[in-house]
Amino acid sequence: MIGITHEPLNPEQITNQVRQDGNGAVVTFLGTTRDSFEGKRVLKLDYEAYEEMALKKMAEIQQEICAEFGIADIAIVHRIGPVDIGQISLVVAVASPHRKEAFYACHKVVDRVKEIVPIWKKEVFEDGSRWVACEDHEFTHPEPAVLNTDND
Amino acid sequence: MIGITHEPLNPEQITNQVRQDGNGAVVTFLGTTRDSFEGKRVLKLDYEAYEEMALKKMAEIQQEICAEFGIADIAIVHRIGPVDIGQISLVVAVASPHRKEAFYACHKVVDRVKEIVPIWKKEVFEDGSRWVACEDHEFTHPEPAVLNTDND
Amino acid sequence: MHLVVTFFALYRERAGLRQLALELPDGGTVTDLTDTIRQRFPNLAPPDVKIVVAVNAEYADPDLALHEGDEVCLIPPVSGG
Amino acid sequence: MHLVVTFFALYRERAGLRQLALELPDGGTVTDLTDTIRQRFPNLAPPDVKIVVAVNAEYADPDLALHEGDEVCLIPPVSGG
Repeated sequence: MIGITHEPLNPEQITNQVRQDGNGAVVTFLGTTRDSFEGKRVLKLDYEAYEEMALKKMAEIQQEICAEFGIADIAIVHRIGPVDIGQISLVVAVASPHRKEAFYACHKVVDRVKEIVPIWKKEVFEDGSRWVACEDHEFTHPEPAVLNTDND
Repeated sequence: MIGITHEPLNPEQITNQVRQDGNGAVVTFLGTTRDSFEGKRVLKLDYEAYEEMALKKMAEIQQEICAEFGIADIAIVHRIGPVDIGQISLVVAVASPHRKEAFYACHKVVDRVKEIVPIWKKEVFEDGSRWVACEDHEFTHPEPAVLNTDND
Repeated sequence: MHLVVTFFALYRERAGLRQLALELPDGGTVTDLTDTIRQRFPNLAPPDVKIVVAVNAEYADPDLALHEGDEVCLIPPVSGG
Repeated sequence: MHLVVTFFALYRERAGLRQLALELPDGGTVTDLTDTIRQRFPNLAPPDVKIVVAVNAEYADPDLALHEGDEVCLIPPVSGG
């Protein structure tokens, strides 16, 4: 199961998609909006996706993980649009017969989502905003004031 | 939050206990009853606990993980009594600012629960049952027919 | 001293009882207790398997001295999760 | 050839637009495209940062040849999760 949605995510419903009688372990990851970044108060995150390609990459990640760990019961659902503090932006659920594989596979799925899926998040502060770059801090210098928040 | 209960577990409610606005990552583990063991059909698991000591050990695990990973948002809840196929016997939820620590800490909590918490599970097959030993297979030879299922 | 020993899970079923009242010489240790238990229940655990004991809800060293009133439990290999 | 290039996120905001119609000589590659884009939007990305391009919803090598009708998108560093 993969998906991109503008609606709030339901982690239990997504987790239940991967539960099977042959599985003894289910690992679920929730990515949630933190209230601060380097001491600055964050008001919300705003996610944008290249949806067609993002869904394609999420399906590729499922196949990758299946090839590496032999695990087919994988769900990846990303929320886009504004996500308030404490709310969930990403749910990854992985189930397998034993726990070790489920932990490793779930962790790897999350890492890969952050590496290759074309989704972007903007941190919105009280006095501005910045587009986050995937952990490499390539673009973590403060952005100039946003000129065009929406050009569609 | 730690607990032992005879009732069905509610993973979402337990997970919500550890969610905080300062956390960006939540990892939840569900241990569920598998339908087979080495090719044999399992009908259910039956869990027994030394409750007073089990709760004490679960609290110690929380402290251990807090010392190692600096993570305080940890929930461990174990169900005891009969647990049918596909149902949940253990929920561990861990939340932290970043995902790596949450994954490692959750995995470690589950490992430690299986190592030191005095809880035992019996696999019930169509033609008998056996007490499972923690992954060391010390007692995995078939048990003699159970003479006394309950002596209380 | 007078002790009440509690058996769980596999040990409960193998011994055929849940609790046992036991007399042990004063100054007796955990090892003295498990020796007594093994004599009484030779099939409780194979000779090469250590019988783990909890005293007052804590794992106990084999040379720990026991006292009247201690809460003593026999702990088979655990398998929660 | 005639191409429509889509800008996302950081690049959309820096360029001040979401889509751009562009003429590229036939046989042009992804690198030809990003060179053209950099000339037109010098502040889109620092010179040492490679501009990643997706062609038909797949990450494209810099020397991939483009064709009329390709769906071309500029992909800033991703940050989902």
